Amino acid sequence: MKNIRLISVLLFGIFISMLLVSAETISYVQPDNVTGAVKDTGAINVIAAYYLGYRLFDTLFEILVFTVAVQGVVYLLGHIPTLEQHKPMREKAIIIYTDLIFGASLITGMYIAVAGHISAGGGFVGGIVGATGAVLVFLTMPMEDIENEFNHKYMAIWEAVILITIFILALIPILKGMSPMENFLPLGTPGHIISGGIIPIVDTLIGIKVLIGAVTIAQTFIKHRGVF
Amino acid sequence: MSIDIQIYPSLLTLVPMLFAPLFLLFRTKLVQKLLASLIIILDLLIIYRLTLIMPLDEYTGGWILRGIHLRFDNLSLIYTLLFVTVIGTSWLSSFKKNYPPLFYFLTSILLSTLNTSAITLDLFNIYVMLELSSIIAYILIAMKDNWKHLWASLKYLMISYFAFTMYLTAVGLIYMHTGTLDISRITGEIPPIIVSMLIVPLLLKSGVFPVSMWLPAAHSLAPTEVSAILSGSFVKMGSIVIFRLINTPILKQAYTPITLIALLSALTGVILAYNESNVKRILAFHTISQMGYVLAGGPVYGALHAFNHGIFKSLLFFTVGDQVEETGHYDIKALKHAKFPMHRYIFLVIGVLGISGVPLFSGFISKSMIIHHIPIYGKVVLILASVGTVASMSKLVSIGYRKSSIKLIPHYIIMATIIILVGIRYIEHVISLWTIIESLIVIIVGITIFLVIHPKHIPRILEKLDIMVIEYMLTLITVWAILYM
Amino acid sequence: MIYIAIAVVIFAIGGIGIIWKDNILLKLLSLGIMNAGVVALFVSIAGLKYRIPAILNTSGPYADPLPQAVIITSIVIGFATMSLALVFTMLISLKKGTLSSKKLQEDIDREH
Amino acid sequence: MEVTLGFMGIIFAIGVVLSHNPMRAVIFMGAFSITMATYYYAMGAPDVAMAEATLGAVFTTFIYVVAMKHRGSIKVAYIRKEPFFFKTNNGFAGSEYHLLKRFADKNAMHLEITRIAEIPSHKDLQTDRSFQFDIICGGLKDSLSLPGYTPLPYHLRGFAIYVKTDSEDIYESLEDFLVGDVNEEY
Repeated sequence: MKNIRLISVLLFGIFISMLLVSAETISYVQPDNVTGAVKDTGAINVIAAYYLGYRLFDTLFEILVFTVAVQGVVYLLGHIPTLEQHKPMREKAIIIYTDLIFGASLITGMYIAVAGHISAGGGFVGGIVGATGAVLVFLTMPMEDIENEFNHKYMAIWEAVILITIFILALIPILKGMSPMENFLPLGTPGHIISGGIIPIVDTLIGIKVLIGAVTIAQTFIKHRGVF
Repeated sequence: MSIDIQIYPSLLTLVPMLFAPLFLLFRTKLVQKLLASLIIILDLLIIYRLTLIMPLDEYTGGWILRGIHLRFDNLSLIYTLLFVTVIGTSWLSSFKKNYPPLFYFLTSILLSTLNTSAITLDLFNIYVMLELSSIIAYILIAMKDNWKHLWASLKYLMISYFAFTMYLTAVGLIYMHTGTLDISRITGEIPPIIVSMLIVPLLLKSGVFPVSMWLPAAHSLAPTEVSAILSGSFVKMGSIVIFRLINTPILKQAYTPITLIALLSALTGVILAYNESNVKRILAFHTISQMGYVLAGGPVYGALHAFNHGIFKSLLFFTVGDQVEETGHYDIKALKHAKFPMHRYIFLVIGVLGISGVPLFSGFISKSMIIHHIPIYGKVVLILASVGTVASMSKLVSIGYRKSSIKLIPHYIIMATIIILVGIRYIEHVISLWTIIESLIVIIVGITIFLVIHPKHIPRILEKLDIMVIEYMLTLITVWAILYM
Repeated sequence: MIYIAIAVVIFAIGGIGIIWKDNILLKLLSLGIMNAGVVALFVSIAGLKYRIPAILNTSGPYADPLPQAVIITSIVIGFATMSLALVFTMLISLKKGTLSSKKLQEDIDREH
Repeated sequence: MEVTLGFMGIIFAIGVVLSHNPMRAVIFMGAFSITMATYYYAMGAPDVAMAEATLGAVFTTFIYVVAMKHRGSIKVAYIRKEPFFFKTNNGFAGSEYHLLKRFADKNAMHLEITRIAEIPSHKDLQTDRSFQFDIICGGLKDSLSLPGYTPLPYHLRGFAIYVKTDSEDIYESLEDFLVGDVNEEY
């Protein structure tokens, strides 16, 4: 077995060195991608203009990838029995601080999500930032409290509803005689928080969706595996 | 909603996508049946409307040249029809069994990714489709909580993630070189090393021999409907992307290595299948062999064969898989004691006649088209492969049947009807004295081989993870070397 | 060009890790490195000429926004694949008590 | 600046690939992700950097740590016997305990230890459902006959650890471990 691995590492090495050698022959063409994007989408963050404007189609699938992974993790981990020995940290100071951090991270995450079209960030990052705070709270809570406050069923329903809302937002333009995934709301003044048509709306929805999904993943892992 | 909504190719994807989360919200059987049929009917309607105005180009969001380029043409028509049919019939079959709502959620998203792969012309979009559909496949294979399934799935995950990361690197380098991700706008020469990095992951996805030894374990361990979906529609995704790339600078000179690999795959697949005793693995090895035919056939005849293969392979997986689930035996010797009931055996035979290329069945059409449009060395290899197909399919037929009450099973009937209809409708394009004699000779020689040569057990050394990686690397370097010369 | 080289080297380290490691967890970590290598490649392509992020409240010339926009998708896909792979690994190790890919493969062979 | 960050990334990546212990590899991975995020930021891609920092560095590391906790467990029953297996104020001790502990650490498994009073009788082993141990140990002679268990003699002649015959993989890997024939490369 060792020999076989050695041979494949050698082959891989040869291939990579060939790639490095032939990288000289690859020219570089920088297309003019920046001008016009703001006029088209109303978002001054051109990356967001691509991410949620021109290539919204990819982003829809990206959300689906995340959802599929969450659903798969929940389903597959459901096979193993839940762990009895979740031992939360119950010191008062830790509880208060984690709660504070949770609140702060939710607000930060929300801001990052909503302002995705005027500064760096966006829905995905915002959602995960919020979820990180929630994970801290999980360390201090008994399992029943976690299950009551972050109820699996309600979270699943919300997740599905938000997903459907995003897809409907992508489909509405057809009814107005435009092509699907077109930005059908007024674009507003670039640079303001209310601008960019559907981009901030979709960003917010993605943020909430990702928050729920990441919390679900973390909760399932903790439920079946315990923390640390 | 008025009837004159303008129709777009992207609707093919957005419709299953929109309905998919509903499967998780409403978990009763009745609603799930309704939703499934709604998705299939809407998709078929959209395909019908699109055929009236094809070929049709769309840039997503209406942003010309900046949105993602989608195109609906003949190739897309064949493939989307196949995907909708296979997934629709699998749903039909799954309602009799106890599948969780997650299955419907995943398969309807799978349908939308497959549809997208049939219409997209964007290299990065293709990457997303490759990854999403593979993620769905990992979960579907691992749905049974058995460590063998989990290991098959994990093995597949590692090798394909490795490959797709390489594909993404190639996409990045192509973007750097040409300044675009749109296949139809790529101009100029692409260095061969990038082409090989781009092509081999697609070959892995299409399930041809040296790079796809994940396929037998995954396809044979999965439940019946999942096997049918995987073999019938999922592996076709790589082939359509390759066909899309054929007339572009990327693949202009690169078709030789693909043809060679395809021919190798066609032959090796049947050899491995003949020496196998697990019935579902026989079918999985046939997928490897038949995908060789598809890729050797090129965008016209290959696409037709992909359609035909999807239909008869899912019929075979339905019949054999149902039998295996009913009796619990995978081994062909054990199955000889638990024979097929009559109503299942008939459809098994129809599927076998289709895959063996007997006149009046669909396999005959596309196989003879491919054999007649390939250079002479390819002809010899493909005829040998056909002989092997007949020989190893005779093993399945030789299990035999027992008398039973007649049952009408709708998904069997749909698939069998398509096989026979295609076989009769297009027969005038290929029929000649020579093709008939050829197919008769193939059948006779195949059955003789089945009677004379006894299969041997081949150890599964090619399916080890380390060996799979080395197969992948070897193919990569071979493709690069052929292109470089 | 050195940025491209850095990205390709990180990619190569990840690839070698996948091939060489026997423990599944370490194989998965190497997959993560490989993915990071590709992300670095795309970011390098975007910043090959100019490095000012394309947020138009500063003045240009800007980095190419398209590779940056598409590669975020790839990070998410990497995360999703990784968490699924970890779940598979956990279930396998619960059942078989080993994480060695060599051993698992031998077990599969023994059952036939 | 950017080049330095890139080389730091390369070094951390090599650290991940070279470390044998999964926990150390995960820590290296976290450092690698943070470095790469900074690198992306320096290359003019703040959005990518934020995605990498939150998803790659924080969340993935969290999931890894939780997933790695203890994968699989071995149920060990022991008979208290002073130099081999006994309980002290701060945990367990003894030669057989340390042997098993090292084995479990190597395979990233978790020991569930139960004390039993005496060598179980044949009847107990055959009828009692609560006797579902993978390993019975505690200075046992290798000439005992415990139905359903196989003795694994180790370097002290005459002593053995009894491993359940059904749990084939534990048996084999423990045998490898005890014989010292462990040349798996991580």
